[in-house]
Amino acid sequence: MDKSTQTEIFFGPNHPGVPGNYGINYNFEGDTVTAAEANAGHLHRGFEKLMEERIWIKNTALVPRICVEEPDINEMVYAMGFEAIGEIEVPRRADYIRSIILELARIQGHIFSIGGNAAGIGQYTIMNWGTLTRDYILDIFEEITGARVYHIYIRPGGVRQDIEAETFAKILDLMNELENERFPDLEKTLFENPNAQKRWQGKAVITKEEAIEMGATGPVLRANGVPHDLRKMMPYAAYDDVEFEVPTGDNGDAWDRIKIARDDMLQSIKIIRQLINKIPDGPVQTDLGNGLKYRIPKGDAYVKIESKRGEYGYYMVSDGSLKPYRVHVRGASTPLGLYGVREYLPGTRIADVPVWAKSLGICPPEFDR
Amino acid sequence: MANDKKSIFSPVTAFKNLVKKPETVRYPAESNDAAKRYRGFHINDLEDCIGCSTCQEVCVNDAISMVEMLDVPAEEGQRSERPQIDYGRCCWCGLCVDVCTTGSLEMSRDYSYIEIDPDSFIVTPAEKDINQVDHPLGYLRDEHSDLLDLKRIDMEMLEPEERINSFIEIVEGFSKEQAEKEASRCVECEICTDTCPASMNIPQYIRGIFDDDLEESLEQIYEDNPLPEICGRVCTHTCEGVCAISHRGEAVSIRWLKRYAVDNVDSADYKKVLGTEKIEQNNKKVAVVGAGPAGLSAAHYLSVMGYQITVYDSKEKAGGMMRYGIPEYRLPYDALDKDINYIKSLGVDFVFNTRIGENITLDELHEQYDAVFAATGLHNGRSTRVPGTDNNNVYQAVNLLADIARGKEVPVTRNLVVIGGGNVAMDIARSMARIQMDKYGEVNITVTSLETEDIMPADQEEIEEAREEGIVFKPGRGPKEIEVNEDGTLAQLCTNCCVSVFDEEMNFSPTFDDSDIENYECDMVIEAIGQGGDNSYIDDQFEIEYAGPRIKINDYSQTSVDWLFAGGDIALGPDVITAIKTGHDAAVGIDMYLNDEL
Amino acid sequence: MRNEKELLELINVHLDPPAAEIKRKQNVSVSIKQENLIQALSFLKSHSYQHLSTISCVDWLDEGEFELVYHLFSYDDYINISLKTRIKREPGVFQTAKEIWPVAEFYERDIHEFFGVEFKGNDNLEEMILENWQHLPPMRKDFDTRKFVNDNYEWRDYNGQKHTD
Amino acid sequence: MNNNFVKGSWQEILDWAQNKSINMLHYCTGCGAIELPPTMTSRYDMSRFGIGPAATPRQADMLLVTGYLSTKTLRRLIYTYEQMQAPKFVVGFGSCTINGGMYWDSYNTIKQLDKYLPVEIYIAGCMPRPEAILDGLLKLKKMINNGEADGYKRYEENLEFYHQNQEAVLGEVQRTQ
Repeated sequence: MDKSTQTEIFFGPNHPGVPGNYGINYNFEGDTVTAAEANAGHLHRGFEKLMEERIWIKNTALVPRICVEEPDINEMVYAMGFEAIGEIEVPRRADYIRSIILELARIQGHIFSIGGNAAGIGQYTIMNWGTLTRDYILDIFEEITGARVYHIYIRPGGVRQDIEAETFAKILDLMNELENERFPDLEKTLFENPNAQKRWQGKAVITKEEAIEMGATGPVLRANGVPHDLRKMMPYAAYDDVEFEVPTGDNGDAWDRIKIARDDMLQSIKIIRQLINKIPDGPVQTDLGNGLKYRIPKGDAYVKIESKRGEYGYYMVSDGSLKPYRVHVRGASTPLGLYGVREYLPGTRIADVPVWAKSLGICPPEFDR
Repeated sequence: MANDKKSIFSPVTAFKNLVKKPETVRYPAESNDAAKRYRGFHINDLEDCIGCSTCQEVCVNDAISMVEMLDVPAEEGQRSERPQIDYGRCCWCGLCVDVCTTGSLEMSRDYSYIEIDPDSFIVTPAEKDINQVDHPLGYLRDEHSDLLDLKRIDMEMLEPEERINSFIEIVEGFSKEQAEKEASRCVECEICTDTCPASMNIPQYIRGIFDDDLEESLEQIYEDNPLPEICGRVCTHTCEGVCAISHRGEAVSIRWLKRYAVDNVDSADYKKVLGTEKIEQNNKKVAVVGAGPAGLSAAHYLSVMGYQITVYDSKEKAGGMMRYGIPEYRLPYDALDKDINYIKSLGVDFVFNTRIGENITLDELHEQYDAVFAATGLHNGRSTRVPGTDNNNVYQAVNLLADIARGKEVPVTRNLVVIGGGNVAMDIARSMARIQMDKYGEVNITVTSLETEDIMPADQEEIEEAREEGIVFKPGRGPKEIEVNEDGTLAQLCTNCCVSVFDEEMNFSPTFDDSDIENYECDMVIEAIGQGGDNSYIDDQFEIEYAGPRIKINDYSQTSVDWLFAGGDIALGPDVITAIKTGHDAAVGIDMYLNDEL
Repeated sequence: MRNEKELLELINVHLDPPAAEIKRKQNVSVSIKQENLIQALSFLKSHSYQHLSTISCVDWLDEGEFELVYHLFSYDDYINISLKTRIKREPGVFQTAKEIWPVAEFYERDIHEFFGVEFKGNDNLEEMILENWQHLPPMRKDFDTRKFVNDNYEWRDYNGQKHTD
Repeated sequence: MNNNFVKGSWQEILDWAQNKSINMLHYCTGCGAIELPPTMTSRYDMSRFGIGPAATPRQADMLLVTGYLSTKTLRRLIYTYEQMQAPKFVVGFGSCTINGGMYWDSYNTIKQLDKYLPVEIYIAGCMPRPEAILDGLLKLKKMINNGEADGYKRYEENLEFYHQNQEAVLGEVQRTQ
């Protein structure tokens, strides 16, 4: 190939268009990407090593940091792994509260990434709205857990503290507000906006076969009409007690994925309402004894849940001591962020690279770890 | 795609926000307070905090370190250290608040601290947080988030109606599961170690139980205590009184855990575990007078050091008060013998039925041995000396207890009164109750004491158990006279109300109110108001210094006579563990003395 | 739509695993001799286990072995298989699975970086996450991160205010 | 502000102008970046104070180090910082920049930012709330106005020191300054 027409650029890590501290080095010819390579690792902190150094309870404070966009899923997977190895029963009320937290986290994650996606195509109003709406959910989180972003709320054996009735009321009010005021505005300004549709339709297509081949899940897979959702396939927490549909698309393109994000949020609102209506009374934490001496038998477990970006899993190994022997994090966007970039970014036009990266929900900290 | 609604005008709806009230929080003009559970900067009540350093233990980021604070006085069960928090490490997880043993550490809702100098991000939180301003309380621990295990494992005990029929041990001991669960409650703060008279490695041996490594536990225990079977049953356990967990919950059952550890190591393995199979002898001889806890302790540590030990005792078996004072239902003889036999097996010689001063004088011992350790204890019961005590139906508790221990038939009547409020009074009352039950099928015993129940010296659980066994308590009564019938049998004990036991200087000088008289019918009275010792075997031959009623000793249990060491009740009271300590000190002291280091 | 039992039968018949058990509902754990593993992967993939979640590596220092765990999932059975095999820690060489799952290339690259395991047939194993890493692969059990930090960084002592013990 | 004009030194006028318009480099080095969008956008709207994002180092005055720095990012950050035009200000976000924070025993993150770059102010938190961030930025504005924010000068004066520390963890570093 004629090198003179080739240009190589370093897209990120310091660039508004990339999702977080992450880079893509790509060559392009004209304005079409010809080859691309992920430039990851800027957020590597060695979590898996640090977790081997800390006793079980301490890691509950560590895990949320793995993915800042959606910290609660980490707390949940960690707790699930601990309970799976230790064969610990969780009170039903705790299961419900966990689901509520996870769905709130899903909404704030989706609305945030819709804002980010919109910013990627220059729709800054939407980014402002998205971030603002997310902030109201963070207020709810702050009231429940005592922190805006890193909640350290879901714990092995249950959750840290109970939720008061008035907080439930607040959540329901917020859900109504979202459904009746904010989402309709969003609908009109973004989803009915021909400009936005043009920028997203038919862009960054990942077919069903490609998605399954590389292990991409969540919206990426569902945008191809397959309703694969771990909340249905392997129910955890209280998801077997609630009714909801799994939104899908037909074309596997950015547009479908963003619509899935929108519909997901509506489903989450539905789920939260059901959960709050029929949440049982009772304790929210099983007694695991002295927190400094948590100990579970030898064993291992691969646990996974449906994050907003798809399958989020931990492989946890216990050697029966006070610390985990090994924890391996499987981030939802790992295959896309590392393998997908090389395989499926080429052919995209430069202007669409941010669309590609953001609509696929690439979240670097979860594969940098 | 066709099905997607689209209109070039729909985004125009955004303009309606022009007339809406802006949602911006005009910080700092209008401030937006943090939520009520917000995890802000730490505050710490320096009065309540005991410096147990559990927060340091749980801190994820090693952000907490304990700093010496000399202005806070360290009382019993406290350290003069307080947590210092490094906000260059802290991640505001609040685990320290969840685990705080006293609940002194809390978080405020203050979240904003800006500084140019990075070295200012460290603070020792007090009533005010790092900004030195008052803020509403933020995150607080509740029963769900609490990380401590506050509930102790209940010890299985015989039911009163069952135990009253025999001298079988009441406490049944932990199972493996119970012991490991109970051991897991320990936070390893070592405040108990600071308080234990023998400063035993308590967290270490509890950790051994938690890890199911009882041999480790045994080693740790024998570091400072060669009579664990005994202490595991009858120790006064001051450690449990100061246990960090006891501030918000029930103390760890340290005594029962020790008992579990030693009960479950086979005495045959002791020498292997403790590495005493082969002891280097140094051909020096030491005499120990008195085979009580102090004597046995000294004998053990000395013989481990390689000395040749001979223990003299006036009774026919070893154990002293532990055998002849403590009833079998509290301390079974096989438990006692397990400890003693191990000490015997180290090559310690015992000479029984030999009273120093009568059969052999201290001087002769001095000639035959390089050093002498005297721990003869207090064996002579004191009398109230009220009218009627000379009657032959009035007995001394210590003598009766010794006879019971010897298996002798002891006199018992249907209706008897015990005078005294200490553990000896409980022991004799409960022993006699068992004998009464055996003989007459019913318990009819009254215990009177000068002290009202709140200041009675006896252990609270002893009093409760005695009550369960049908013993009646008449606290706050002073014996006035024992009225005797013509035929020499007892009629009744006449008591008056004891107004106060101690005077301002806390010296013993009871005052009575004769307007308030109560009489208790009885045909037998037992006095259990304390014992005295007989040190004539020393005093006859040597000028020895006394500190009050007790012999004066230094940190190495050495008396004013350099080759004579003393311990146990004659030197330092009042309990077994203290006696063991004096014995241990004496062993160290004698070793130094014989190597000319003391 | 198989259930866990039927799946175990299928595996026992075709792959003769040394050990295979149902861990929990919808979770099956299978140990495979390393020489059979690649073939086992392709067999399972052809039996609807098309989704490779990830490849985990565990360093069993005392046994002197690395354990490689391939997490597979079937969109027909809704069952998760953890396919385990053990290789010697030294020299720590194994076959690549990228012919079966191209994405495995990157999981292997990650494992190579953090454990130093070589994957024959995978030529793309250069540094991905770390940069100019000169020491033992950090996730190995014999790499002590606290010692490393003590040697290479220093912590603030706040002009002697910080009390370390 | 007016008294600035009265005193009337040219530098003071520059400082005053500087503190009215600060361009923040849009570089999310760590988790703390997640609290920047709320600070920048409608809820807390930091453009009220004349602070806004800038896309490239050359246009930026302010570099926010939002939490931990892996050595790999540190290299990028140094390049970025050295590309920025003076006057330039570095703000340290949260525990990680002060003493390692959450990652105090991580083999891949630096522990004390001020050994590698000159830091004007630190904001406590993990991560700091938007309110705290605003407090920090307001304080920075005041410092700039008073001419106290002189990190870039310190960097030039102690170039030796900073370069040594940087090379100690990174090995060879390309220099533009």
